[in-house]
Amino acid sequence: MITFDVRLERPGFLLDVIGEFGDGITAVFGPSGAGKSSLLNCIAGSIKPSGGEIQINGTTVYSEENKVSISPEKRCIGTVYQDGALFPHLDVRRNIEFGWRLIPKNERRLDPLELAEFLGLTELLDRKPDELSGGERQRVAIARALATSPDLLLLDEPLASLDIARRGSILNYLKRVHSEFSIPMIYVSHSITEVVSIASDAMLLRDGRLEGFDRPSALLLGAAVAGGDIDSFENILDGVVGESADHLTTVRIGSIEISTRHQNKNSGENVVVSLGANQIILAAEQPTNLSARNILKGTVSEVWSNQGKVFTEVDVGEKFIVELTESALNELGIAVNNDVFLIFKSSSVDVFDAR
Amino acid sequence: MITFDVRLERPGFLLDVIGEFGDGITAVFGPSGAGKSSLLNCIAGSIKPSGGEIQINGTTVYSEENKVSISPEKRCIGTVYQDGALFPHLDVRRNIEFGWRLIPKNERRLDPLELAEFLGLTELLDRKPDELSGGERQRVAIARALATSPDLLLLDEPLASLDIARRGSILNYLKRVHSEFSIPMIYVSHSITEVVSIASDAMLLRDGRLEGFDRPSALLLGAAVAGGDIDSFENILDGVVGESADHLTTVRIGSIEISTRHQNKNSGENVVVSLGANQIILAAEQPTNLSARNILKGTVSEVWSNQGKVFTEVDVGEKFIVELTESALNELGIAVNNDVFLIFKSSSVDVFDAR
Amino acid sequence: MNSDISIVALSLQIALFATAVTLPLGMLVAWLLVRKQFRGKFVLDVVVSLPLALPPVVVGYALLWMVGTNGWIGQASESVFGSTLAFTWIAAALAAAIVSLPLVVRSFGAALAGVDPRLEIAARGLGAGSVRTFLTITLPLAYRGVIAGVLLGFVRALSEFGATIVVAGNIPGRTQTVPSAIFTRISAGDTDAAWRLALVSVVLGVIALAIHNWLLKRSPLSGVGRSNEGRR
Amino acid sequence: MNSDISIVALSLQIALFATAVTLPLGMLVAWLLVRKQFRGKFVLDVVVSLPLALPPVVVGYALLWMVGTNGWIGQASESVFGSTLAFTWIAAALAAAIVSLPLVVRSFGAALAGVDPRLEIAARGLGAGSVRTFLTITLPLAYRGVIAGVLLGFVRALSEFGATIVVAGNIPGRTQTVPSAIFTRISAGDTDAAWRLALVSVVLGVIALAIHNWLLKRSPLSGVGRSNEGRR
Amino acid sequence: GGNADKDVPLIFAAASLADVLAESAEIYEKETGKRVEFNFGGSITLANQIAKLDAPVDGVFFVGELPELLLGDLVVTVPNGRIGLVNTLVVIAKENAGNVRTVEDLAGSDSRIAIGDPVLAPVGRFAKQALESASVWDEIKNDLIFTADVRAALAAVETGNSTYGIVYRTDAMGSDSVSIVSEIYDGYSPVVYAGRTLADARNALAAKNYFDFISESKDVQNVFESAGFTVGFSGP
Ligand SMILES: Nc1ncnc2c1ncn2[C@@H]1O[C@H](COP(=O)(O)OP(=O)(O)OP(=O)(O)O)[C@@H](O)[C@H]1O
Ligand SMILES: Nc1ncnc2c1ncn2[C@@H]1O[C@H](COP(=O)(O)OP(=O)(O)OP(=O)(O)O)[C@@H](O)[C@H]1O
Ligand SMILES: [Mg+2]
Ligand SMILES: [Mg+2]
Repeated sequence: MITFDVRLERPGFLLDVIGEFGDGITAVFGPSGAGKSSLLNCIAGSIKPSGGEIQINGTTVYSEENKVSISPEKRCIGTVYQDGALFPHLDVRRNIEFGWRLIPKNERRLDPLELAEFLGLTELLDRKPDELSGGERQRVAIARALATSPDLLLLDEPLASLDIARRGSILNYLKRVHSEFSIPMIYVSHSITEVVSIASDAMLLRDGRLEGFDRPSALLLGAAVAGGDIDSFENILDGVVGESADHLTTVRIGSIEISTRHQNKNSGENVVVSLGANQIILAAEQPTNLSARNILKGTVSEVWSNQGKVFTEVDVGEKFIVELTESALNELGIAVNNDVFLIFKSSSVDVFDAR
Repeated sequence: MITFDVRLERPGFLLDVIGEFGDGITAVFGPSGAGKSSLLNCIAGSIKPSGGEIQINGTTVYSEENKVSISPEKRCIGTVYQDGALFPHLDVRRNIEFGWRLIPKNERRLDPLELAEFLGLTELLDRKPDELSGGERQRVAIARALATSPDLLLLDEPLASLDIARRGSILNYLKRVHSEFSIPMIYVSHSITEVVSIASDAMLLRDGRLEGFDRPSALLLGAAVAGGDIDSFENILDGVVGESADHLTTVRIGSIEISTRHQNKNSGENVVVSLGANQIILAAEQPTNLSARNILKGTVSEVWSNQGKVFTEVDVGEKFIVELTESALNELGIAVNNDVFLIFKSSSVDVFDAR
Repeated sequence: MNSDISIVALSLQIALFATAVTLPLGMLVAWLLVRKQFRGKFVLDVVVSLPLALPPVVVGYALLWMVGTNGWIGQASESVFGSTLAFTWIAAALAAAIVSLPLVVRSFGAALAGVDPRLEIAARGLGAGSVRTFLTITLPLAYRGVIAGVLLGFVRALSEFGATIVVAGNIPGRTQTVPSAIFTRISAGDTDAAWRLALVSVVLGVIALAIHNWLLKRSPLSGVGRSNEGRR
Repeated sequence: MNSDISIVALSLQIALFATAVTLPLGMLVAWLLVRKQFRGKFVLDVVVSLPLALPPVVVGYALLWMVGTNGWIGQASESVFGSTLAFTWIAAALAAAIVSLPLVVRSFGAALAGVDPRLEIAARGLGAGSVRTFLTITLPLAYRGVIAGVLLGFVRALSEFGATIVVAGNIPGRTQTVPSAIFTRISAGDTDAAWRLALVSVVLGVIALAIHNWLLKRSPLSGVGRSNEGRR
Repeated sequence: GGNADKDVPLIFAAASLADVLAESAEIYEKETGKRVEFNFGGSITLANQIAKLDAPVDGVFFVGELPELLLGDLVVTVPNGRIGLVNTLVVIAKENAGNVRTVEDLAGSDSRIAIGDPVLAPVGRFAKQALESASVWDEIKNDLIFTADVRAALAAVETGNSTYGIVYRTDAMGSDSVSIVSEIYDGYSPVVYAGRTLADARNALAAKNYFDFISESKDVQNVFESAGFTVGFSGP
């Protein structure tokens, strides 16, 4: 657990945030220049704040009042810097092994070569960073930070220039690392899919101030409602994999069951599902003959609107948030306590490993 | 128009591509390390290919055979490098003005200060690149390249670390610049939304070879069908803005009309709409009492499947591609020439300025 | 005292002249050595470095021979000025320039080599020709090493003695520089005057160093990643 | 000829010894000057730069005074070795070290200043202490300037004459270095022998330069952004 | 003193005598088994080192009055006389000497004349005396080139940078590319390289032994004479 109360003064910019990060994966997002990297750098010790206090797992690593400022190498934090900061004079292998060599043998939990293998760097081990593509450099930075088996991992837009396929596999890998070694992670990203798929908590920074701290879905909703830059709200729910057949996999969420695309998962596995609020259609009557694989009956429990977007919360056993237009709301006569049907396609549902 | 036949040999990597870029905006995508940046660098003249020939608007800028190699500064190409390559000793203003100062006054089409203003850099004009956030640096690089009013713009993942709101506005700006000054652009990106929203053509690179060159939607479909890393297919259609009312805007596409979220656009404006194939629901009968604002009747013109994903092409006046599951296909008895209804939400439709 | 001032003035004139020669020449040579591949590169490297490897006296004798009637400089100057350059302040400046050139070239070379070529490429791409790129990108980025080189060269020129006294002699009012004046005072047993002049040398050196440090602060890169907010 | 060899051997011994002193000392001073803020920084800068501003002869006299029976070095060495260091090869090495220190410090300083502090920060974050970071990151990245500094210092030490002859004398077999031997041959009218020894100096310089260039090629950053595939 | 070997005297000697003194030392060692060491430098520099900075030295072998003046009381004459190597001044020029035949002719030459710096080099002092007694000093003052030592004056003429020069006879004889246009026999103090011991020096006795030896050895005198010196003696 990291508690922080950080003040950082810069000409034209003031970072002033108090909060804490739990032991899960916390996403930090916010517009460019909000202070995300600055906050991470303060925690890592690469920047000294102008004031405040930072504690990591109970240890005060920085305190203005007590004049404490533990040097970065003693903080056991792995950082993937936004600009990579690879060592230009060392080849990929030595870059990855740099921190790994410095930890006692018995604390080495991740093997550099396996990391390289996983991140598709095996053939690049003898290259210097200058001879790598942008995405390759990013992957080396990830490997280098992971190899130190840190107590805390700070990731500053680690996947910004990677293709979707790689992004997915690295995200899954990070989740696996997180659960296997319980390394808390703080993850800066602009990608909602990334945030939703990896993070258990999320923090929204704007202009150096903390604007929200919640579950990613709730925070995203808040931001969406506040007319922020978040395009759409995601329903995030915990589930358990059921049967797979016929290119479909069912996932049980509490008392209900939904269809998703085929997943390479075993029955009984815990998963998290994500479903965009704008991907759900509401019907007043039971629809028939639809291609959509999911039709769930429920009761409207809440309705609110903001800037032309209307949201309803529908309880089908679990609560789902649905975005619809005002005209649809009126036409269907949707109101609290009405019965409605939720309709969504199995391909609208994203399924992630549970953290 | 750029025609290229580029060979670039590197230990463990061979770029060998023949093709051409039109005068529109061409997206280049492909996995990390595919050779995207290398290709751009060859065109810009920052890397000398091992062989081949490159012509820009009829001028041979490189030819192995004829020993031609025009120096980069004579190529009139604006490049946004993947790593920014900002001049660390110049402040933001001088960075942006660097190339602008070098062009004759009467050829200056974009004002540096206006660019800075638009890109949200006005308050940072006196800063050195080292004192900027990652996203701010990226924006300076974009402004610097645009300010030279180039004959061709190369953009290497220019928006990788920007938030969604900024991304959208910069994309729109780029499109406006493109249409106003007819500057051809080549745009490297991993983001399908970006590619679809900005590009008129797309090129897929993999392992240094050209794997596809087509309209973005078609190429993405191809990649999706080939089981590639493209998650979902987008329907991209040209339209004209109709009326706006009640938080909804109608867009006329050929003979049909669809509802979209409210757009800040005037009636009659040309737009491009994008609609995910997995966001459309098919119904065998006319559905009633749905929240979805778009229900279109059409005829199935084609059905094909791949790896458990089934696609149908439905002609509702315009042709839409719909992704559905095999079970739905069977259940609804969908076959070529059947009548079906397309159902999608207004919030599922993205509307972009036409290029 | 009065003559001290004129000695200092002459010394400065000579050192400035020498710097005016070594600055562009050293830059050219350093650039060739660092950025270009050509035949005879090592020979060029050796030639500009030689004066460092040789005792200045030897450089003086070699130079004396070159400016003499049989040397090519001598023949050239004889046909232009009608006399050899030896025992003039120009000879002293030449000696100072030659002796300080290796220092200048090494400093410049290391500085130029440290400039990221990608930035030069970016400048070319933005429309700057190679000369403009050099002047607006390479040079400012190599700034620190360049002014260090100029400092080294200038101060070395100011303190040059061994080669100067051979090729320019020790003619008060004409070629007597601060170092040769100091040596003369020491030899004459006028230790006080010698130390006074040595102090003048020190002051000149300190001034040069202060200017150097001031220029360094105005460096286009000063403070970058360093001064800001206690980064460590 | 035979004695030439022993002269060269002594010169090398002195220059190597001087380099062994200036390398760590110069690194420390350069690091302090570039990376630290402290009172008396400018004074330190001046003190290490002084020998460059002064004619070597003056440095020699100052040093002779310091190692003499009245100077603090002299008194220290008198109580340790029972004699002063004046007119010993150690005095020659000391003179060579002092005279070459400014060159070494300037080169090292410019090199250290060129290292991106973000990389040092990254290394610290990966668990490397400040010493390890300096040795594994800063130093290799400053490599080019460091070996340029060592070259300058070593070659300058080899060719040192003015200060050496004052403080260590010119005693054949004991303190006679190549430069002072050259001076002696010239004075004795044996010009051929003088040129022969000058040639030896040149050869030593060329060898040092060749080693320098070879080390440069092995530089951890060599070729980066430069040699690869004709980037321009 | 800094002398490592006990009983081996260290003698500060004019660098121009390096060769002859080295040979004399070889003969000394061969015949007596004793060694002697030299520190070679400019006479005035050496004298300054001794007088001002307390250099560890047992004997000197200098030329000119200035070093002697600098040393003052420190020098003690070797008891059985002092050895002197006598030299003379000559006017030199490159091959085609024009019409200078005597020192006085220099007055009308209107050409550069290289002489040692009267302050830095004994040869300059002698030359100045000679020019003054020939009453040409004032006239040619502006044509004079002051060099650090006699070899530099010689080199200035050899390389054509100076038309005339005044140097020691021994130096002129050693050079192929200059000719002597005039020998100067008088008008300046005798040019005598004189060996002496130093008062209170640790190895003064050993130094004295060496001086005694070379003033008696025929072989050593041959060495001196073949180098162009006249060997002379004077009483205590
Ligand atoms: N070294 C610096 N000196 C001065 N100001 C700085 C420095 N680094 C960053 N800033 C400023 O501090 C603010 C926060 O920067 P920070 O890098 O933390 O933003 P960020 O949230 O990471 O943005 P991005 O998403 O663009 O990377 C910005 O306004 C930026 O301009
Ligand atoms: N300077 C270089 N020297 C040697 N190989 C290089 C160099 N730069 C890139 N490469 C290699 O060339 C290949 C193509 O690199 P390129 O930068 O063009 O990829 P990219 O498609 O832009 O990837 P990314 O999306 O990761 O930026 C990669 O395998 C990379 O490792
Ligand atoms: Mg950032
Ligand atoms: Mg790339």
